[in-house]
Amino acid sequence: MEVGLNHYLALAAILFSLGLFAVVTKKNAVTVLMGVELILNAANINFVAFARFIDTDLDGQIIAVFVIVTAAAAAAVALAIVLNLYERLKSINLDEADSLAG
Amino acid sequence: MITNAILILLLPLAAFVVQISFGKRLPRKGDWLSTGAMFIALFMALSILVDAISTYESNKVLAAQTWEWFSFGSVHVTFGIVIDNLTAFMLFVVTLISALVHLYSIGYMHGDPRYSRYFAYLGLFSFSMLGLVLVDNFLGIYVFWELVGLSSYLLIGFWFEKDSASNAGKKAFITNRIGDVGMFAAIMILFSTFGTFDFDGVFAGVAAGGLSDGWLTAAGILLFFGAIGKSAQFPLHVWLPDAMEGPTPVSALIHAATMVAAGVYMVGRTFVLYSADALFFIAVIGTITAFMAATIAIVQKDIKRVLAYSTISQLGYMMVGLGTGGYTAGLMHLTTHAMFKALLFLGSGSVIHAVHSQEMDDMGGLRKKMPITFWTFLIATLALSGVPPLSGFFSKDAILASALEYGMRHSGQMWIFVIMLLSAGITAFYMFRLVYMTFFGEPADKKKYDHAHESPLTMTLPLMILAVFSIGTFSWGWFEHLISKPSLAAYGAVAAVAEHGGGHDDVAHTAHTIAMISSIVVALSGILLATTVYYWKKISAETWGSRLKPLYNLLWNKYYFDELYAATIISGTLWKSRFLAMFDLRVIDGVVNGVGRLTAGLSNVSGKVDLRVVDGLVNLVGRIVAYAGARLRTLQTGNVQSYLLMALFAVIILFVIQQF
Amino acid sequence: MPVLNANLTLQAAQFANLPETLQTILFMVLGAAIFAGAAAVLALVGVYLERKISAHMQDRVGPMEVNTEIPVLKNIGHGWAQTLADALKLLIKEDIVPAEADKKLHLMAPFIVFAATLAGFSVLPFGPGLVASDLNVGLFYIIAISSFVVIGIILAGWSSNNKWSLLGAMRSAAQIVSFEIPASLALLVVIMAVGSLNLGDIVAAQAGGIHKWLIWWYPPFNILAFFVFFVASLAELNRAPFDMPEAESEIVAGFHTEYSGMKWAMFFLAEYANMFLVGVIIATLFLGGWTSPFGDFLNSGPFPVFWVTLKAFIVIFVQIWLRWTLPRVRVDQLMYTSWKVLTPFAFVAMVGAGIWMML
Amino acid sequence: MDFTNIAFYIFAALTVGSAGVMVFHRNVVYSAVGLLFAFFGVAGIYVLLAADFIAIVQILIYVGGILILLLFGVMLSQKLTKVDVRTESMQLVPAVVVVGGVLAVLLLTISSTPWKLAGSLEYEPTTKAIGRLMMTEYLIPFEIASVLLLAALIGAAYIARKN
Repeated sequence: MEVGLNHYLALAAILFSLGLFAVVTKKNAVTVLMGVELILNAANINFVAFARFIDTDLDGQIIAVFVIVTAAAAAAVALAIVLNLYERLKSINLDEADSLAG
Repeated sequence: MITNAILILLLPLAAFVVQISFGKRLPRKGDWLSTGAMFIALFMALSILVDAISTYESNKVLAAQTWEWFSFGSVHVTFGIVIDNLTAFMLFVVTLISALVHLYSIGYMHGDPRYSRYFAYLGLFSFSMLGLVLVDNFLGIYVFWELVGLSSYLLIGFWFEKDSASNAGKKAFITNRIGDVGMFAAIMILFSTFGTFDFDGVFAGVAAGGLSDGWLTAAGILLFFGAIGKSAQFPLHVWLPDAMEGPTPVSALIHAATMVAAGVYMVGRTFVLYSADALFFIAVIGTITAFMAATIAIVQKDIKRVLAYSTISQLGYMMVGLGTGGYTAGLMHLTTHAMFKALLFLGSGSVIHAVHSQEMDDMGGLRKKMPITFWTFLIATLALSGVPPLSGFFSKDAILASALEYGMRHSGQMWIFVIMLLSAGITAFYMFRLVYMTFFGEPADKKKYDHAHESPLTMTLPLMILAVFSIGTFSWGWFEHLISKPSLAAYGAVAAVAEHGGGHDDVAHTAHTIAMISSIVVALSGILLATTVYYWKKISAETWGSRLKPLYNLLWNKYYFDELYAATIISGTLWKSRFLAMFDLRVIDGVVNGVGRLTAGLSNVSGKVDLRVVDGLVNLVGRIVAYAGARLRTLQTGNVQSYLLMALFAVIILFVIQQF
Repeated sequence: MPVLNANLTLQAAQFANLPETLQTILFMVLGAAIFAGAAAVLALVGVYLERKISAHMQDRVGPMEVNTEIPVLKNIGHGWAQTLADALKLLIKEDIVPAEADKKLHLMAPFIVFAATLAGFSVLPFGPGLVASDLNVGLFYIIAISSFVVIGIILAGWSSNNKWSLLGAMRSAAQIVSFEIPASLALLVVIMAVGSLNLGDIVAAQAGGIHKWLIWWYPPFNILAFFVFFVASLAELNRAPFDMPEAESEIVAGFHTEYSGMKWAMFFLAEYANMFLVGVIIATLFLGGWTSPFGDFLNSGPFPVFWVTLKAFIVIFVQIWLRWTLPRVRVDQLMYTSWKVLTPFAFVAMVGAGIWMML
Repeated sequence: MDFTNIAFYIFAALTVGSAGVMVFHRNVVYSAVGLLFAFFGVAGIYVLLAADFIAIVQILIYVGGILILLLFGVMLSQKLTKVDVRTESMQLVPAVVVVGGVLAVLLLTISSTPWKLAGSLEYEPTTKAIGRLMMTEYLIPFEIASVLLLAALIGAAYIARKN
């Protein structure tokens, strides 16, 4: 079967779900971050695939570049937060960071 | 030529960047680098000027180029350079004075702890000023306008250890901002109407009648607000005398020759924009400024302050020239004034350098000690007083002629000419007062006098060069041919749009003759009076000062402008705060206390009811809520991930609902 | 598959009969094999050079004496068998894996490092058309792929379960990441000058002799970029004077403390292969690549390969020379060099060259 | 089945497989390694989508930047040489249900949407075109992105430093 847009979108959807699963279930903050990166990658695949198959100009790719840039910034800040969390709680398990629990 | 212009623009910028980053590590702290860059720029500007003069065509656009800067939506903002005759002259004036000031500063600033930073700031200023002259649109002129203001702020407060210097810097910056707000509003009016920042685009739009008369006048006056701030016109002139806290070469470059003239240049550049009403407004402001500043200058004792007020007064002249339709006259006075006022400042700097004081009471008799400074200073003074055949005579005479012509054409407006003529006499008087007090007579302070000596060559050479330019390189005819009044017709105006100002007819001719004769007479009588008072000492200045005590105090306190602003704006704010505090304390607190007492009484009563009846109900409700909360709080886990899970669940439910 | 198209020039006849897919795959496998072999050989040559040059510079005895008892070869002398002995030693040494180590990652790390180095080779041009993969983003690709090395090093350090290893790995990673910035900025100068990321285009722009080399363009900015890149590449290779990650006196042997035998040899080979890679990159970007320094003279046949190899080895020689001449710097001095010296200078070179280009 | 299709399946399998390792492995460092190969696979997918520049950027930023940061994060927040860096999972059952639901929703939407396919499928170098677009049409986003990066840099340094 010829590989087309749907294949790429399905791949992205699977990747997205895997990332989401990691974000929802993992206790370790770094692993959660990894899940976020997977989600962003899935979104990027969609952007680039749409740029290729639907709208043949480069807008999708440029947005992908911006997503990557933003992801880098987000990762840096998030890791700083993780380190700070570790400073305070001596742990980076998210279920222990529950001082807002009702 | 475009390449030349870009290089002229970039050379000072490069010098600034290099100086600010590694100035301290360069040999001689890098003064040669900045100075060299400015001299190269000067020669390039000279070649452009020679081109302009040899072409000899009226208002010819020698070169222009536009680049797209950025765009958002359908708005494309361009950035361009335009070189016409006016630009060529301005480029020459700015680079010449900047280069000479650089050279002069090598001697003047010798040994200053922030020597290289000083040159860096000078480079930044030169870059900004040249950019201001070169750009072809309102946004660009605004950007460079602010940059010029910034570098002026940095240089005024250069010796920021002195409170007076840093305060003067802040004062200059804030006062300028007030004017800039008006200018910004004007630019926004034009931009929102025409959708472009380009001069040509805006002028073409105005010519096509895109703005109603009222809006056009408003835009013109608002735009002029910018010039009021930057060119120190009434009522925002208060910053310029204080700006003399900066190093003297800076005063020469920025606060005499170039930056303060930027307002005049801007009005000249956008001249076709102004309606007749706006021009009248400009003329009135200029007249007030010229007269007021000239009178203040009579009584000042600080040599630089006299020159500062003289500058304000001369800027007023330029504005009157422009406002009364004497476009060429105003811009020519800009050029000639730049030369001799820079010379005066540099000369005063030389004197200050020699006696280490700015008070004229400390000087006197310096003629023999500092011959070069004296003779060049004298030439500049004669030029400023309007003595023929020096350059100042031609330009000032042209402004007076323009004012007179305006008076002859518009009934009831003759007062402008009369006041301007009077101010011309006062100008001659206070300038010669300055010369006599500084260079003639007996030395007031013998120790300082003995210590004084002629300045080094790096300082006197600029004086001599500027003296040559003050003597009379500019004569009226060819300047008028090169830079003649632009008209809206060039931008395709319909014939119905009225042309303002006159032409070469009998009225103009008569006006010119009368103005010339009267200006010479007035100037000479001013000089005569000064000579009588301060050289022959036939009339005692002190006696007349005490006889006219109220007037003297008024002038000495500069018409109480600073006090007025302090009394209105600053103490107004304080008074308002105090009033609010009082209101708070008396009224609000009183009300609150009263309410409190009332409540206490009522509470006593209701407390009894409460305890019995209400509590029972409340406890019941409370128990219900507590039960529900205990059930629901389990949802609030404090864990982001479980919230996310719930949100996702909601997404699925929404999808399902949407499907069926 | 034009993007991944392997245009190796050797085209055997029976190859053409195979299905296209199979051909492409065969090309790729063959190319990889050739490069793995070539890299290993070049690395051995590099090791040999290092040994001999250090021995000459510091009067080291061992590398000048290694010999054999086999009659014919006995009296060649000058320690010719040193590399052979080194290789043999590595092959027969016991492969020790620490008991507390993470076995899988411990095994995987050297492969990642070596594979990343090898992958970099695939875009290097060794002559007109003589390039495994003519990527139009070649230069950028090299920068990107070299970041795999960092991952490999971190994994090696961490999986060894040894604090010296981990410290060495962290140092190395921080060092490589920091120096990537000035190196990439310096490369930007070249990219701006040529207007292409393709290494073939970059070489083509310098054709016509020594005076056309990119190092002479926009003086002095390109020379500045050259020096910045050279110094930064030294640091990225973890070579002296920037060899903190394996500073014996401080942290034993850094990230490969717990490695021995073949796995250690992989790191070793990767380091020397990396040196060669950097040599070729510098030769390509600044020194005319495979073009002859004499214009058209000696610029055809096998000479392009000769020239680029020669230039690369000259660069390698300088690297070795520096290693045996300079003392090691401190960690804070290293970071100072990167952020406060090289990065500003790289910016100066970039902006200067840009302004020069606009004029 | 030509080479492109095979390559797609190879890269897709690599991506999904390594992402699976990332998600389901209990050791954080193995998760990171899984993520490394997932990033690599996604880069391959980009190449197949004719986005060579994005592919390289993907490797450069994700592998060379973000992944290294993540590894640093793992190592700085554990005892230095403790191999046993496990991560535990929670709310597994609801997560399986909900994420499965999301996946089903996505796949349903993808398959039921009539995409308007258009355009040629040429392979063209994109670097120059992207650079041009960045400096013209996308200039303001570009500048904003640089400001964002600067802010993130300063912010991260400020948050992470020890008080």
